[in-house]
Amino acid sequence: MIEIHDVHKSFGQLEVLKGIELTVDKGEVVTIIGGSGSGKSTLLTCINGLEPIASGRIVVDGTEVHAKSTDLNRLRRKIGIVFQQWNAFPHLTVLENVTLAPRKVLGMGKAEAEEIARTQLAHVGLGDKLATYPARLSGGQQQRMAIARALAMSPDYMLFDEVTSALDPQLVGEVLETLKMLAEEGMTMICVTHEMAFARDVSDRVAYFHKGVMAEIGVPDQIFGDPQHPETRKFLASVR
Amino acid sequence: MIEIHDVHKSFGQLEVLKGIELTVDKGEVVTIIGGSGSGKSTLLTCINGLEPIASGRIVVDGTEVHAKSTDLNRLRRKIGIVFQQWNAFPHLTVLENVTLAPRKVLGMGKAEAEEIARTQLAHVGLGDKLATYPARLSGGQQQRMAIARALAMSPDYMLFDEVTSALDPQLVGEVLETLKMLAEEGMTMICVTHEMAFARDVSDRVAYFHKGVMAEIGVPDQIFGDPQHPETRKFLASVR
Amino acid sequence: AKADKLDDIISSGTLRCAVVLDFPPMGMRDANNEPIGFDVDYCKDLAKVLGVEAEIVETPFPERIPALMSGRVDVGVASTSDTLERAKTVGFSIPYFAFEMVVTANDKSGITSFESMKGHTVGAVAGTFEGIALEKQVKAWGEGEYRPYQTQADVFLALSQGQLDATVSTSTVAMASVNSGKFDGISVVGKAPFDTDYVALFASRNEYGLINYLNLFVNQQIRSGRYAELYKKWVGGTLPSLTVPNAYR
Amino acid sequence: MFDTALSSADLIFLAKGAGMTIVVTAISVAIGTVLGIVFGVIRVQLGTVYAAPLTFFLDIFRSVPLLIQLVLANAFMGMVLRLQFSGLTVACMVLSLYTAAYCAEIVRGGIDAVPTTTRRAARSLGMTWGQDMRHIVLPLATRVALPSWIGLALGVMKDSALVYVVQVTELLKSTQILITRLQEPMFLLLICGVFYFVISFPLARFGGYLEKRWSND
Amino acid sequence: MFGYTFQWNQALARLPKMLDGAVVTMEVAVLSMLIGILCAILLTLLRLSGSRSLRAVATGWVEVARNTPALFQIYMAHFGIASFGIHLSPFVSLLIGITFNNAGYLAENFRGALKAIPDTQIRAGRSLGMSQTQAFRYIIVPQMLRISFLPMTNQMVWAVLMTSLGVTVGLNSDLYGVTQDLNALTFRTFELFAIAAVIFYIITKIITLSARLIAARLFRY
Ligand SMILES: Nc1ncnc2c1ncn2[C@@H]1O[C@H](COP(=O)(O)OP(=O)(O)OP(=O)(O)O)[C@@H](O)[C@H]1O
Ligand SMILES: Nc1ncnc2c1ncn2[C@@H]1O[C@H](COP(=O)(O)OP(=O)(O)OP(=O)(O)O)[C@@H](O)[C@H]1O
Ligand SMILES: [Mg+2]
Ligand SMILES: [Mg+2]
Repeated sequence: MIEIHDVHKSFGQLEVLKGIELTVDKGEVVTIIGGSGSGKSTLLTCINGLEPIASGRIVVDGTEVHAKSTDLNRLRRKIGIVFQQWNAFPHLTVLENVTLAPRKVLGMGKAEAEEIARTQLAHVGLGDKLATYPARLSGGQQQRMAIARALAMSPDYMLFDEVTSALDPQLVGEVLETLKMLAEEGMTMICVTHEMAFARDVSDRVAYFHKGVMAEIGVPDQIFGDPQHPETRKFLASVR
Repeated sequence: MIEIHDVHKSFGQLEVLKGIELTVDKGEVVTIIGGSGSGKSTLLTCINGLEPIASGRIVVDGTEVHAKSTDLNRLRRKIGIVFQQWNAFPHLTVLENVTLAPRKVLGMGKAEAEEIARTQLAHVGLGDKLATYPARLSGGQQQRMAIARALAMSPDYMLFDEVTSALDPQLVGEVLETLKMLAEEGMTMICVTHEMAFARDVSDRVAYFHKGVMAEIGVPDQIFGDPQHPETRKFLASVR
Repeated sequence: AKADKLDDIISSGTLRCAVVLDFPPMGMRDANNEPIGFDVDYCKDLAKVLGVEAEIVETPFPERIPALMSGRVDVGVASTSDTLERAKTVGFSIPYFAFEMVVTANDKSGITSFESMKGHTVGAVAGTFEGIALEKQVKAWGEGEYRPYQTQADVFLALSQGQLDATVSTSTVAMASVNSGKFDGISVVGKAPFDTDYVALFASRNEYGLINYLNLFVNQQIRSGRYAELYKKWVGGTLPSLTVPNAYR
Repeated sequence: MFDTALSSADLIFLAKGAGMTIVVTAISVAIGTVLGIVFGVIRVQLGTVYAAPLTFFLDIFRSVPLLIQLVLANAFMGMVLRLQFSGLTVACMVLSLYTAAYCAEIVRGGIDAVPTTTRRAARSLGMTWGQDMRHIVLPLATRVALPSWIGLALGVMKDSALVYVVQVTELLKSTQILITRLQEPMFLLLICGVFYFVISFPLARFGGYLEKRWSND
Repeated sequence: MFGYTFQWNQALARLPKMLDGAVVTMEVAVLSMLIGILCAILLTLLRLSGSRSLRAVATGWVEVARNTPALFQIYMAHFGIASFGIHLSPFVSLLIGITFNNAGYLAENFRGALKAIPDTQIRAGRSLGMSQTQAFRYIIVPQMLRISFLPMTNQMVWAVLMTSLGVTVGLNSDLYGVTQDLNALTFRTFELFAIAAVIFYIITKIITLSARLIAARLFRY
């Protein structure tokens, strides 16, 4: 379970998160939508402790992320994250990209790590690209590889930050399919996305962020069908 | 008048133009369509003498382009050309981009050149960008600047080589508008393009190139409505 | 009590001497590129009486004092003029050699005497007694040019190439260079009216024990006839006197 | 071709000088690179403001002629601190810091060339700072930095010609000694130049090759 | 703590002389840079030329400049050239040596900069009726200048530092030469060279700072 209590965060003068409250249960898929700069990405990087927070608490499975005593490296193994930019490690093959963390972080043997990597890569449809270098992959393939890389750590949670927004339109579909598949398999996920159709299809709940505040949260039918907050209405009108 | 007689041209072993015949009258707009690598760009660069030809003749207003005695720099003043890649000079402002050639090639004074440049830039809708550097312009704006730059030399002919194909879809329209405007003003133009709607709207004649040969030429209604050559039919089917 | 430098040398078993090795016949190299010359022998003599091994450390003229000050050498046996300015920084022994200064000219320059150097391009080794004196003279003449080079070899090279018209150097090095036959078209044309250049051994300024020993050593070299012997071996001709008339030291 | 008094003993003497050049260069580049990596990483980690003193310190080595650095270090060690270091030691100490100063810049550039997003990805897989450095930053930064590093190594080798001021007889000094004895400056200088060229040209070519290879992918 | 007594006033009294030396140092550096840039442009053109032998000469220059010590090049410029009966003053020899070095390094930079500018730029210029020379002069060179500006600043700093090698060819009016002469007179090695180091440091800082200001003014795109 991910519990976020009254989280505040600033970059210098700019307050980016202004008291966020959100609880994500095991097996739940929560989608975050909102305008550019509303703090969506920042929240995700706070959840896995890549960014410090100013006040409030984020608790993952009972562990407080920003407590001094927390071993962040250990915590992060539980939480996979995939970013908007495809962050392939360009000097490693697809297989090596995926096996690196299991081997170095979890101390797995080579054979075992490759076994897992093969399974995950096949899962996302890259079973035939094992020896390829990322430069030879399309953006969509790189993004799917990044998902497999995160999954190879057997995380309990997955965070997705606009994973399709840097892709050519024809490549978006294949990545969204992969996400849908994960959701159906029962993975606990927080997805930041601009793909409204996807959000409506997949989410248990949809949250709308506006200028660092979670303006509204609810089931997809309510958010898309009957938005309460005026800003949500404006936003949804603009993206349609 | 541009007269092209039996022009052949090779790059090494590869014969790129295989006996092209084409005459473009004053005030006429001829559009060239055709598959990638069919020699369209090559023909344009031969017309203004940027590339030598193997045999045949290209005559512009009675001057043979590839004759030894021809002063190419003088000839090129008559023939404006705009390329697929936006070739803005990045170190010069928009205004300086446009005044450079009139000042250095035609020996115009600064005031006079700027007067002309302002007019042409206003003409293509960049009247408010005079002091901007190209890096701050969108692709469409850079392309329009390139058109203004060519027009500032008061050319008698304009050659356009797929000027919209490196642009984001939403920027294509503004550049095509500019071309249409020029055509309506009676400029003699040869346009290589993949925009079939534009070709149909603007051209007096449309030529279809296939593997270095001009397979077919005719008025737009005939080419698009009743193509004679089987390759033309295939091509038009594929782009629709 | 604390051991002084003299003790250190004796107990370490080696005496490290700063010697300039492009200053024939005082210091130079033989066909095997081993150091030889008057100063080299002088250092070896000193080592012998101290009962230690001699180690020759090659130092270009401008680097002699830094080498001593940085502790890289114990004693300078390096044809060093004992000026009062320098004595503020290092300690000198009594003179162990004296140079006459002569003018060596390129034959094409038409220079026949010290006075006729006026207006010409002349040079010497940077930072030496004669170099400093010559630069002053050129300034006094108000015409011509003075060029200091880093080594004596460069000076004679420049002279024979015609880059310099003349140089002032010690008579010993001039004769040795002219007689070596390696430089075409240069000759010694006369004496330079500079004071006799008395050169001394040097050591750290506050090592009185060592300096005292050096003084006695120089004196002993003369008394024992070793000085004359070395002079004959490396230089030849009349033995210069190492004392100044009407003065003790 | 040349009428010369140069003997085989003299050639060996020159080769010894060349050996000294290589020794000084190898030691300085080795130590300087390690220091440079440490300094470079520290600078990146601390950020511009906190690393300012280090930046200033390293900048000195790039802003003062090496000749003066050598003379000063020599004087400082010996005269001021009264430490008896050999000329070779002083030469290597100065050249090491000199190398480190340039190397730190190269390392910093290499690390900066690794996108932060890539490093974030590594950290979010649970890798520690050290693992990120070792498995992601190092291989990627090396590609960017290696050609410049080879350039630096060559530069240090050439600059090592100046260590004669602390009584180290390297290649150029050996040549000058032979010139003193044999008086054949042009011929000897040419041989010396050939020696330098032979040492550095293959490395330079290798650097160019790497640059070409890596700029393609 | 130190076994050495600093005598700064002895050395500081000589500061005016050293500053005069700094002026000569700057003269050599600036001249060698200006001529070096011209030579580098020429070398770059030669390396692009059709003639094999011209290309070989230019490449030879660049390779020797980059693969041998600057000290060697300066020594050659004085004693080497003189073997052919050409006599140059120390100032000119140093100037030639540093210029030779500058030109070699800059030519290599220019070549890289040239590669970074797309060919289509020349094409665009030519199709506006510009001659090859005009296209080069008005379109390529200004863009090259920007790409090469930082390397040129670095080279300028190196040129200043290289002037310290002038003593080997008999120059004693530059900052290093003056310092060395003063050292021979007084033997205050540490103090004198420390002051020289500070002056060199200040000179290089002035160069890099003014280069930054110039770049900000010049390259606004
Ligand atoms: N490292 C940083 N330093 C300073 N400001 C930052 C930093 N990262 C983000 N910001 C600022 O914080 C605000 C929120 O950024 P964030 O990336 O979380 O927005 P977002 O909702 O993800 O937007 P987008 O949809 O564009 O990705 C923005 O104004 C951004 O400029
Ligand atoms: N400079 C060159 N050197 C060698 N081959 C060339 C060169 N320029 C073009 N070609 C070749 O000539 C053929 C025709 O090229 P051209 O650019 O004229 O085609 P095109 O019809 O303009 O195609 P596209 O629609 O892709 O622009 C192609 O096969 C191309 O690879
Ligand atoms: Mg974001
Ligand atoms: Mg084309």
